[in-house]
Amino acid sequence: MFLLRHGPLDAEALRRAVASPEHGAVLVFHGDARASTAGRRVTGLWYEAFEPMALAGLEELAVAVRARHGVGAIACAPRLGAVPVGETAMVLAVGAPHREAALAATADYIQRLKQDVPIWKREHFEDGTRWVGSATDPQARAAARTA
Amino acid sequence: MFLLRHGPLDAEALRRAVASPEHGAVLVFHGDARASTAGRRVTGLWYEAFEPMALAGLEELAVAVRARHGVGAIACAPRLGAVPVGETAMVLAVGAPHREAALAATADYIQRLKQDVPIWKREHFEDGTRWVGSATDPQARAAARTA
Amino acid sequence: MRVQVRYFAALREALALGEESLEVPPGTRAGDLLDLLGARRPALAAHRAGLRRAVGTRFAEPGLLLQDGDEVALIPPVSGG
Amino acid sequence: MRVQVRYFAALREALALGEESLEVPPGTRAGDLLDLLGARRPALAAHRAGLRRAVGTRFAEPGLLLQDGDEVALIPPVSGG
Repeated sequence: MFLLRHGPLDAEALRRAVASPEHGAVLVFHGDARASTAGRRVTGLWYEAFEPMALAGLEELAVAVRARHGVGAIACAPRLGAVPVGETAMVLAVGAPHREAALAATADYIQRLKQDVPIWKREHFEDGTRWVGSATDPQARAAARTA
Repeated sequence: MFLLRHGPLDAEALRRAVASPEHGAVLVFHGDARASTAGRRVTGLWYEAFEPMALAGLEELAVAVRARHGVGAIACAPRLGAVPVGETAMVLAVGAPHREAALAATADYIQRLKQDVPIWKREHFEDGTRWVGSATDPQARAAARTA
Repeated sequence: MRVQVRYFAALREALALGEESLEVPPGTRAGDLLDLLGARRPALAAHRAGLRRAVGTRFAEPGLLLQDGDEVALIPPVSGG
Repeated sequence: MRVQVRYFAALREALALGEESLEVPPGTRAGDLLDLLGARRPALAAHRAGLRRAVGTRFAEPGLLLQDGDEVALIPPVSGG
């Protein structure tokens, strides 16, 4: 189950999608909108996607991560549009026979998602906004210089 | 929030207990009853606890794991009594500013839980039962010999 | 003095007993209990591997001096939820 | 031949444009597009660092030969959900 939706996410539907009698471990990760980042107060987030490519990317990533970690099922639903502070911006559910594989697959999936799936986050502050990671974002440029 | 209950678990209540505007990562682990173990068909599980010690242990473990991994909140609810195959036997929820700490804390908490919290699992098979890890369980003795 | 001894899981089933009150000499340590119990509970022998003791709700070292009224739990290997 | 070029996120905002149709010579490769666009879209220059290209719904190497009707997306650094 891979979804790109505006509005609140249904984490329980994703959990059910990956649960099975062969899966002793079901891990449900919620990426929630934090009230601050790098010491700066955040007033809300906004997500944009290149939707057909993002959906294809979520599925391809699942195939690769399932094969690498021997997990049985992956479901993922990033939320698009406005996400208020405290609400969930992304749910990832992983079902596996054992917890070690579920944990490793979760870490791996999220890391690749943040590199290779065309979804962009804009942070809103009291005095402005920034596209996270953008070439013209001062924080991203600083991170690139020190990397 | 630490609970020992008979009957189905409320994972959403645990998620809410650890979510906060400072937590960008909320991980909800479900330990579910599998239909097989070591190639043997399982017909159901049964859990027993030394309840006051188990509750104290869940809380102490949370204090230690929070300090070690810098996570903000941990909630855990192992289920007692009969757990049918496919149902959830334990929910652990971890809230942290970032996902790396949430993942590490989840792995650490479960591993220590399985070592140090007095909860016992009995597996039911079509032709018998066993207490997992018991000194008189042939599988546990075999594991100890080869460890 | 008397202590209350509690049994769980495989051990409880092997003994067909959840708990019992035991008269022990003053100066008895947590680690002495199994030997004191051994004669009347021969089924204990098969469960000594990996068995831990708790006094109250905390694991206890074998050297811990027991006190009158202590509740001592014998904890077989756990599987933890 | 013509290709459709799509812009997203910071780049879309910088250009104030979501997509446009572009006439390119036969033999144009994915990696040539930024130079072809540069003259009419000077705001692109500040976004070239980390910019990737996709043709259809897959990332494309700079050497990929474009075909008439291709949809080419310019993908600024993503943050992935």
